Amino acid sequence: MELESKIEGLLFYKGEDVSVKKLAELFKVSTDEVEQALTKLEQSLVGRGLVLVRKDDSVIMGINGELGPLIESIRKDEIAKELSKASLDTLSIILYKNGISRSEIDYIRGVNSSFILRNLLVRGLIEKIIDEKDSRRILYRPTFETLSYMGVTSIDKLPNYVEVKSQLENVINLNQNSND
Amino acid sequence: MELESKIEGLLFYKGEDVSVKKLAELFKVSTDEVEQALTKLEQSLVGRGLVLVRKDDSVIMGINGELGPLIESIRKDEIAKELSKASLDTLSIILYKNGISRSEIDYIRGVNSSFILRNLLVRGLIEKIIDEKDSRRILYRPTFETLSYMGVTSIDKLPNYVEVKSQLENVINLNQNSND
Amino acid sequence: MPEEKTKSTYVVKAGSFEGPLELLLSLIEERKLFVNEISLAEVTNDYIAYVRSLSEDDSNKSIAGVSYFILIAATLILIKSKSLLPSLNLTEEEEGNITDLEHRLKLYQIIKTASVDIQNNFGVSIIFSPTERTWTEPLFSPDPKINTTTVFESISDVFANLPKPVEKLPEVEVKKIINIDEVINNLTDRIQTAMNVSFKDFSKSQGAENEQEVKVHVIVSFLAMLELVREGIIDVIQNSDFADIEMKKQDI
Repeated sequence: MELESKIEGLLFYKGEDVSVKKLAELFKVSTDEVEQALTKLEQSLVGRGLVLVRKDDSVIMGINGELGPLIESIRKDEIAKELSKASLDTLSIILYKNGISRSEIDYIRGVNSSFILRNLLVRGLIEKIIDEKDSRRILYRPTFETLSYMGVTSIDKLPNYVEVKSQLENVINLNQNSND
Repeated sequence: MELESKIEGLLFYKGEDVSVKKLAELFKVSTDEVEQALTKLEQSLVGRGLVLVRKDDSVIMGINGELGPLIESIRKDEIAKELSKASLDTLSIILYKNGISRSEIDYIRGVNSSFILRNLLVRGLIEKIIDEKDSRRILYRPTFETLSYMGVTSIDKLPNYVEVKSQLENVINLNQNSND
Repeated sequence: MPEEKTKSTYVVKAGSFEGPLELLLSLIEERKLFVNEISLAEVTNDYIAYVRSLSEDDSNKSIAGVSYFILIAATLILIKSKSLLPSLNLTEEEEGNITDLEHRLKLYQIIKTASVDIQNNFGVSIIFSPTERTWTEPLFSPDPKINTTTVFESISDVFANLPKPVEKLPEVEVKKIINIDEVINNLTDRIQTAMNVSFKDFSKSQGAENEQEVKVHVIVSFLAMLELVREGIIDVIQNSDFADIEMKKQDI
């Protein structure tokens, strides 16, 4: 059996996200080989009922978003879809600036965001990570759950992702230059 | 999306056997059409990580038998692993509250707990029950084995049971009130 | 959710804004302007009117909520002063605050525009993953860590990590700090009795009790002063850079 098929089976079993590193360990191959296999798997799933969702260095198997409404209709529990204005602002900032501290979020929003952040954490829409550059700093980033809700298989598939990202970077760079 | 892909997605979601009749109803097609789609799906899965298993008039999606040994070893790893602090915290909440929903656990912990709950379920430390007051709500409670393992004959023998329980209930009520 | 509670503190008749930047942005976008100093100066009066309605509204009990608006108002006032009083020299820090506000507003505008797409797509075609599904029958696999002592320790940790309820200042105090009209009235009275009154003395005289309060006082007093300048009641004289601003009753 090809590596991509083995990965497919494993992701199916796990039902949760698995890191590329972990996959390499499990199948005793290099991370490059895993990456290649994931690309092949992604291609073979085009037009099918399953999709591969990728975020950071992890991957999870999900059900094609086209089936979302059908699955919702057969689920027993209600899905919370409403986002308050504050939650929407904060979530958008975190989505487009994947990995951002609370003070940076407060800076952009002009208000304290701790309540909203806790709320988004509880809903599983964001998660905390430790800043690699400064272990005392906590950063927030979107979860697989958020990508799922947005119906995209990776962050860069968010609407106008590239444009928004470059707009943000332009403004940030402009400000840095004027501060010099 | 083709019918066979829709069925694939649905079976992946369900993770249990679904009857041909039920599939026909869900997708608003005839059972003949479902049968044809299933045949196509079977063919497209040849050599892949997933297989379609048919029994009587039902069908279920499973993992290719070739991956059996691998899955078994992963499962062993999963259950032999040391319990994380987050898991122990979650277990303690479930022990003291004995019958608590996921959203309540999430609220108390301030983070989303789905993966942790899955792990506790796999390890047989907790189990799901249906809320008697609301059949659409799923509650978690400790298994009988967990209690005997801890050497407590009943939940109220846990240290400071009465205080902890009422404190937990206060927190949960606080959350409910603020939702009103 | 606590979220809803914080939100309600900003709600006023004019519509609800999550924070000062959202309010500013909507004032600028209403006029179809770009984010820059000129447009910020233009919306300052409306912004102040909103902040005033915030402080008058009895349902606004959260000093923290209102103070966010007032802090941004301070920078806005600086921008407005620059356009009203060309002789007014701003410190480097103040100039910095102005570019900073512009910068924040531009970032927020990008996010706000992008968030429309997020809103429209959220939950429409969800990619489900059966996260809570377990494939095989559970196999009881305890960990030696599970015992009555550790479980009690864990639950105590859980309680310790619960969010602390937000401390609220007594209502009386909130009113004392935030009533901008009262400040304007006081100012007018003092102008009428004395020909010259120092801005520094004036903002001090309002009986602030701590540093945060002083800051809010200075801002509110400054707002009030500018309001009077705008209405042509007083003249403002600043003798040199960083010097205290003198206020004088205008001869009518």
